[in-house]
Amino acid sequence: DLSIMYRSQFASLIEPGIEAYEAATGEAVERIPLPNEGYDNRIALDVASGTAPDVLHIDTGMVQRLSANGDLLPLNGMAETWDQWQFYPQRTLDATSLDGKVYALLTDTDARMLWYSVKAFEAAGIETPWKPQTWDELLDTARKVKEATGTENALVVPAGTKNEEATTMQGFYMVLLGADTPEGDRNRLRNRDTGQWIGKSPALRRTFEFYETIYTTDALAEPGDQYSSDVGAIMRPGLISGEVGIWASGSWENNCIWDCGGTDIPPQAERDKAVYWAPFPGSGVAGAPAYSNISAGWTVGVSAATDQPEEAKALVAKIFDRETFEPWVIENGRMAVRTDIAETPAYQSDKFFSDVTPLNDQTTKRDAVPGYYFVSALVQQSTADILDGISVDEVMETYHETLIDEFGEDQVMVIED
Amino acid sequence: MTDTRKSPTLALALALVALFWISPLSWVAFNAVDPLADGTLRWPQAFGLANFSKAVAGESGRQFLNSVYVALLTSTLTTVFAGLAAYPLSRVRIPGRNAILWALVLLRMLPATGIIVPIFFMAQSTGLLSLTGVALAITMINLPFTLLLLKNFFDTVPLELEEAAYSEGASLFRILWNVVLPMSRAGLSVVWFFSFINAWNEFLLPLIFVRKTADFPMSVGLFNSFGEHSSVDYGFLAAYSLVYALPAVAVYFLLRRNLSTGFAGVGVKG
Amino acid sequence: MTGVVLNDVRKSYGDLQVIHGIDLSIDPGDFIVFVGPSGCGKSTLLRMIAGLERISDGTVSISGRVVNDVPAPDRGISMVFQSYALYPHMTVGDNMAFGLRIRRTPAERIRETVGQAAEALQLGQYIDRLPKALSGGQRQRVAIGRAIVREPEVFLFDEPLSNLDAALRNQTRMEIARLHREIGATMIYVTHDQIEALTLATKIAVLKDGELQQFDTPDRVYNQPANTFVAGFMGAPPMNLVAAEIIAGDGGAAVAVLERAGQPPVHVGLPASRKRLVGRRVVFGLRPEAICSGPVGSRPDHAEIDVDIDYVEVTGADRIAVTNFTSGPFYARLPADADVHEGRRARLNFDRDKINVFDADTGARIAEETP
Amino acid sequence: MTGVVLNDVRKSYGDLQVIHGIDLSIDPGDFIVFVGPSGCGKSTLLRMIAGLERISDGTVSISGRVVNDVPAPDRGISMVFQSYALYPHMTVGDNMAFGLRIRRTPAERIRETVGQAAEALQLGQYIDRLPKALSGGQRQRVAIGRAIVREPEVFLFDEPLSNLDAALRNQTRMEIARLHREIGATMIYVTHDQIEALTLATKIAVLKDGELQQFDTPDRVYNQPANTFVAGFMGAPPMNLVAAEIIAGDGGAAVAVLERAGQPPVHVGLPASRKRLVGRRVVFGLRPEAICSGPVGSRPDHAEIDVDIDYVEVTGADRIAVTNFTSGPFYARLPADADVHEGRRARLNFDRDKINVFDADTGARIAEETP
Amino acid sequence: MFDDAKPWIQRDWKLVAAMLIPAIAVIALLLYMAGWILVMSFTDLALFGRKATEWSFVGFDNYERLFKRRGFLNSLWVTTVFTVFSAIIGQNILGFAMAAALRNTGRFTKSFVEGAVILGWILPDVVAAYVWSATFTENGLVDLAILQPFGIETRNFINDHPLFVVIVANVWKGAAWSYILYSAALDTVPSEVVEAARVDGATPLQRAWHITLPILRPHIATNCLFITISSFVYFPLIYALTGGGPGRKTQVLSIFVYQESFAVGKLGYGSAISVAMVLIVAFLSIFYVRLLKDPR
Ligand SMILES: Nc1ncnc2c1ncn2[C@@H]1O[C@H](COP(=O)(O)OP(=O)(O)OP(=O)(O)O)[C@@H](O)[C@H]1O
Ligand SMILES: Nc1ncnc2c1ncn2[C@@H]1O[C@H](COP(=O)(O)OP(=O)(O)OP(=O)(O)O)[C@@H](O)[C@H]1O
Ligand SMILES: [Mg+2]
Ligand SMILES: [Mg+2]
Repeated sequence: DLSIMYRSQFASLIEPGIEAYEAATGEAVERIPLPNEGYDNRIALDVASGTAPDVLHIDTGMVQRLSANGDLLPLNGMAETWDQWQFYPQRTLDATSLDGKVYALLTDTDARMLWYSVKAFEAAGIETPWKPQTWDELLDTARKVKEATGTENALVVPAGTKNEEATTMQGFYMVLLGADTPEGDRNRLRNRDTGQWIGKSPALRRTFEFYETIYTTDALAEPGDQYSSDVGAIMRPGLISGEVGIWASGSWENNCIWDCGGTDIPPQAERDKAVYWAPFPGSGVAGAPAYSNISAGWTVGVSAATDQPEEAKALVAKIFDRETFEPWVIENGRMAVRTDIAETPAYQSDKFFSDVTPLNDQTTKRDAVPGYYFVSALVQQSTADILDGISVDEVMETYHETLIDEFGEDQVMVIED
Repeated sequence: MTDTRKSPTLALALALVALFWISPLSWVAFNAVDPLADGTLRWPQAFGLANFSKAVAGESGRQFLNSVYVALLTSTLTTVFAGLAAYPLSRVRIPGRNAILWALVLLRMLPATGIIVPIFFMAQSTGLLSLTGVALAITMINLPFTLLLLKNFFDTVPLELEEAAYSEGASLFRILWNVVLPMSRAGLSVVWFFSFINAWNEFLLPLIFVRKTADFPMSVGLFNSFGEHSSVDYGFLAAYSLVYALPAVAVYFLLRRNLSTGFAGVGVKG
Repeated sequence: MTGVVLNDVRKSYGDLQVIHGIDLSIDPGDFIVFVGPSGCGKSTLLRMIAGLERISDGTVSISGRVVNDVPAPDRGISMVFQSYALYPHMTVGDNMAFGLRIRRTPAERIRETVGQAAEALQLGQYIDRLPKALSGGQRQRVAIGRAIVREPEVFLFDEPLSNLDAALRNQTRMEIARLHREIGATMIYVTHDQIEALTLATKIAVLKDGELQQFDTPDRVYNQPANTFVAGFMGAPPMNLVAAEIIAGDGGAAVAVLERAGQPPVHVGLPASRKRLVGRRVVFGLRPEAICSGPVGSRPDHAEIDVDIDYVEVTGADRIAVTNFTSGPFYARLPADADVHEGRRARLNFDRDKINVFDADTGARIAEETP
Repeated sequence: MTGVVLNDVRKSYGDLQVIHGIDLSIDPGDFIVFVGPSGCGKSTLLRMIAGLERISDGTVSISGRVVNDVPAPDRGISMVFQSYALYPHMTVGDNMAFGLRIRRTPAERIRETVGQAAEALQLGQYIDRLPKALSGGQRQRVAIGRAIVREPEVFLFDEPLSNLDAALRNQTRMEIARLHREIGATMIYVTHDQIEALTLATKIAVLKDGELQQFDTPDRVYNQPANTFVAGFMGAPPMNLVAAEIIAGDGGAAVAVLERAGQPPVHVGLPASRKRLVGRRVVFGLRPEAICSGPVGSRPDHAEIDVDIDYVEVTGADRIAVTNFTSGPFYARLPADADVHEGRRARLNFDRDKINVFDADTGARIAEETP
Repeated sequence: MFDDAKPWIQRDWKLVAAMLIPAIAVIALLLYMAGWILVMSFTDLALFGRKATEWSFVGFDNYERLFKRRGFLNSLWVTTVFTVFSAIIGQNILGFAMAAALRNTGRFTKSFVEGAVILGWILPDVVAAYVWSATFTENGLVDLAILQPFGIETRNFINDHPLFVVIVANVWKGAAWSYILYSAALDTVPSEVVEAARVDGATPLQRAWHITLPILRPHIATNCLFITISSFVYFPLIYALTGGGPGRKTQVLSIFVYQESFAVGKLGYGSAISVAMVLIVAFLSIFYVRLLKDPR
């Protein structure tokens, strides 16, 4: 029998697909819905011990970890048997591919940007819609907001260890990507050509300095709040009420700011009046991109250990069957990954989707290689050190040394100014 | 009788202690009865039992039974294993027995995250990826400590009582059953309750061991309040945690009378 | 019926030897009482016989079989612990019934036996109480009850009546005596109560510092103590011991010279059976009750002494006069109406035949010569 | 010096009342002995005075101050527990020194005091032992030592000598008496040993079932017991109690008719002071030691009775004859050389003036008339 | 070994030995796993990726890293402070004091305090974290109930005194255990012995210090060991409450391990940290072992 493991929050996506599959084949599918907490741990052990279910609901980061180990089944073959495969653009498939093989299908994607409080901006006399072009502009705005409203959190870019991946994805990497020219991966953590991690670079320095400005020099954000038991519970209501000026987060906030569960959300127009977003600007140095973006998302894949690969793929196909998939995307306010859904009138007519989709024309992915999570944790810790008041020089030195210690001298490069 | 009976300082101190423990719980109370709870500490915006009905709906009945199963099995296994071994350790002079026990207790430090990999593979190879396996795993982790704990309690049973039973013809088993165990009721209860709560609260092991959704205990169900993007259903969380914790508190109150038997030093002069 | 034989039994706790080689042969059905100063090893000996304490050296035999390695339950004994050792979590009834339950005695029979014992010990109304709600004496009676319901072949009692009042002690003593008669068990009994020892025992074993001093009938232990220790130990007040030198008097008869502190020595002529003592230094032993008061010369056969009365203790039936006859206290037990008073001088007399004589150096008794 | 007054003190455990309203006034420096059957409430009373047991009703005052709500440590008492209650984790020395240390007595002084007490109790060599390595009597002595080193104003002793041998008991008793004399503390002492009670007490309180029976000097308690209970309780063997009807004899003198089981009644003429008894049913009380043996008519002033000797108990100094004079045992305490033998008939006599008379219904003593 | 044992044990020594079997078996398993962890600590084994299968021995590298990497020593210090104040001082002493105080109090008071204390213990860690966050955050319970009424400026304690907050939270969360254990342990102290001390004039504190505590010494030592261990590895509450921050102010060793091994999936390094922690606590607990030993 087929079995499938998924996060229980995604039941509304997965379960209609399972039911459709059961109805079609007459076979029962064993469902294992799990909470978020400990999910990665369970998958890792299940996969390692060969007790994994046939179909797995995993996030993109996990796809990278598992596919590198050969724990996932390549899905390329589905192109022939499933007519909806064609709607996945190559760019989307790349997000879950390694060496040209597709290991999972995205359920949705996301974008990252700056959310700002219209109320706070009005108080500071800043015109909206607002679209900063450089970091200086961004910081200036924040200073004004701080001055006008006295908020502790005029500009919040996720930092520290408590936020885990959010620090890296919504925060550090977004800053880094705009800190320097993309040429030679000068604005990334890793040089994708040589496969070396970047131990020192102007971009890294500028990024740390940016954090330093926000958290210590100009005190535009309260470091302690980055460790609170529920950061979102401070930021989200804060944006609405004007207690928070700008917050770097993702496209899901369009719903989450109001109600992540999705039941109590005001109409889009009303939302836009209170909170709106702008792309994260580049630093403004020569060659730096105008704005930065990085995407991730959830996926569904098939365990390499399955003894029913074809059935498993069929189940995946049922889950992503447009009939059940499309309503889920629209209702949950997800950014569509498929062209057919992105082109439906319902999706097209949604103001938020049409505003945000262009961001992904220029999106990036995290570094899908072993070692990424080590570097990510290191990044989180380094921002924590900045929050702690440690100098940029010292933090960079430690960062560099730790990379060498972990990967060896030859796996770490230095980009001079 | 005590001379503290009417001491106002003591009463005041106890009141402060009670306040210290109770007042933070207001968060739980307010959020649980507030269908509009948002996790902040505020007077409920509305009163209602919606959170509670959510908390006891769906799987939670079965999860409750599963929790009871793991907790009872764990506590019973732990108490029996520890009780059996603690007696010889208490009565037979094994050189360095304390040091050995202490060294073993230190193993409890090995963090779950570290120990979970070997435990998982062991459970898998013995077909124990189940709630029973969870109970065994917790038993294993707790055994050295509970053993040491029980040994301390057995040490306080006067040897003369055992001598009396022995000379009356009691076998070792009867000495244990009729003298040592009843006399150590307090210690046994503590060990039992300790393992019970440990199992009741264990989250990671069942999450990883249990193969069938229907087998999850309540500790796993709790995390259903956590959604994507660190969103939390606070009303549900608060209500569920009460529904979750109160049975265990009730177990304590059932057990409590064993904690003060007043047997100590009664049967023997000296 | 079952006899108990101790053969050079020794006991050490670590380096400390507390029992120094005791030989004792107890006949079946005997009622043996162990007496001796506190800490002399009575309980230890009992516990070794019971099989609760390892025997460091020597052998204990019960019914002719060496039981050093026989477990206690197989020795057919039951024991009253000095410290009671009641099961605090069991009611009085359960405490008493425990041994019977162990042996799968029928419930009906248990109820009966326990009920009888409880009645005999006046515990009837406490049968459902826990030990913690009992008085000291009631606890002690439960301990006795627990031992007697089992009807074993050997009873070991370790000061079983110490916390009972006189009347109850009397009754319980009789109950024990009845038990001894009826089931004919061998009894070994530790007590500090001399009346108990003297009235119950068929033989008394006097111990001191882990060594046996005398093992004999009550009468002989009392009247012919084996040495000065036994003499001084038995009896309350104890036997008076007076150092004496024996010289030859008129016609070769022995005359004792009793030295007195700060006063001229007293000369006491001795009976003919004491002739051989002449020239030796001895210790005289004289029971307080062998001393009488009376007008001068009222008892011509008695030796007379003049003493100052230091102190008179009235014990209801008697007057115990403490005199300055020797340097230590010298007791005389006189009738309650005797004419002795504190601070006065009195003339006392005693029967020369009742003098016990001990060697001054070894303390051992010197028997009278049979003519 | 400190007096202790109990005022209608009651104690209940749940529904069970064990002390039924006791009034007792103890003068400073008194030495009070509590006696009574096992379970009558002596320890409970002591524990209430010590502040260890809640007083259900009534008041306890020490030094004129009601102490019902004064915690034990502030009452200035020290106590020997019936069950010793030694600190198991402290050596003998530390056990004794604890109370002194608490009061910050200088170390030098503690060492001295404890050393002295240990010597007096013959515990010198055990000073560094833990209680578990002591014999029962040694433990009891530690408990005594712990109480006496503190020199408080009120001492409470709960059967402190029950596990000691006669010699040691004697010595310790004297030590306690010395302490009483020297520091003049008030002492309340529970014992089952009548000798102890009679010799130590300035006053004896006799309890029964939680009620006070008599509170008086030892002499009066022994010789003029307040009721038949006290009469039967004090003395070993106890006072003989015989039912009698008083009729008028020659010249209006009172004559007692003693009924005897299966034999014709005995007529005993009574002294003049008993005239008023005529016509009443009473109980005669006669101490065993008031009974003498002797040739017929040897004591013309005495009443004579003929009895069959059931049983003779030899207690060393005495012969206790148990006779069939009444339906219960009727004791006579005779000298060791008295000519009485088991199974024989004997003629005994007693002094009419030594008869105690009690009311047959209430049991209360009827005093002699003073002419 | 059985030679000087009590006779009923000697008689049934086979049964006695058999009684040890389940425990020995279970402990053997535990040791086996501890051995596994020890071995892992010398490898570069990872939970994910290539190193999950192609691991190799790296000698003492992991241990060296421990001291080279920034954070370990800091975490050790934070953990020690946390343990001493929240466990040894807070839970231990408070638990004992409550057990002693509630032993003779009325039913109602006792049940009330007990109920609250135990509820705190059983409440899931994440919930406890929210509870304490709500208590100490800006405009939280302390601000509303204590500071504002007295006109004191409100503040966010979690940001300003994070270590203090986690210590308080951990006392609140964990004192129940010490309370329960000590309640049971106090039951083994003969009441007459305590009464004797009262008669000897000892105040409640003196009785506790000179009588109760020495008699309970083995229990206290065991409990200290246990709560030290628990605090050293305690993770969920602190993590949920402060995530180890701000900065590294509350980064106890368990969070350090979590971040170094779990989040990062480096089992080898994580094991080395665990082993090091065991050694550290073993060292610290030498003190307790002395407590456990009979002084005579
Ligand atoms: N906790 C209790 N609950 C109920 N009854 C009790 C309790 N403690 C004592 N008693 C009863 O109270 C009565 C008095 O007890 P107490 O200990 O004062 O007797 P006592 O005179 O000291 O006797 P003994 O000479 O045997 O020591 C006894 O009958 C006893 O059974
Ligand atoms: N565990 C032990 N270690 C060392 N010495 C001990 C131990 N147990 C008892 N003793 C010593 O052995 C001696 C004999 O003890 P035992 O209990 O037999 O005395 P006892 O004659 O019963 O005295 P008592 O009349 O006081 O009960 C005592 O001096 C005691 O101190
Ligand atoms: Mg003894
Ligand atoms: Mg008593």
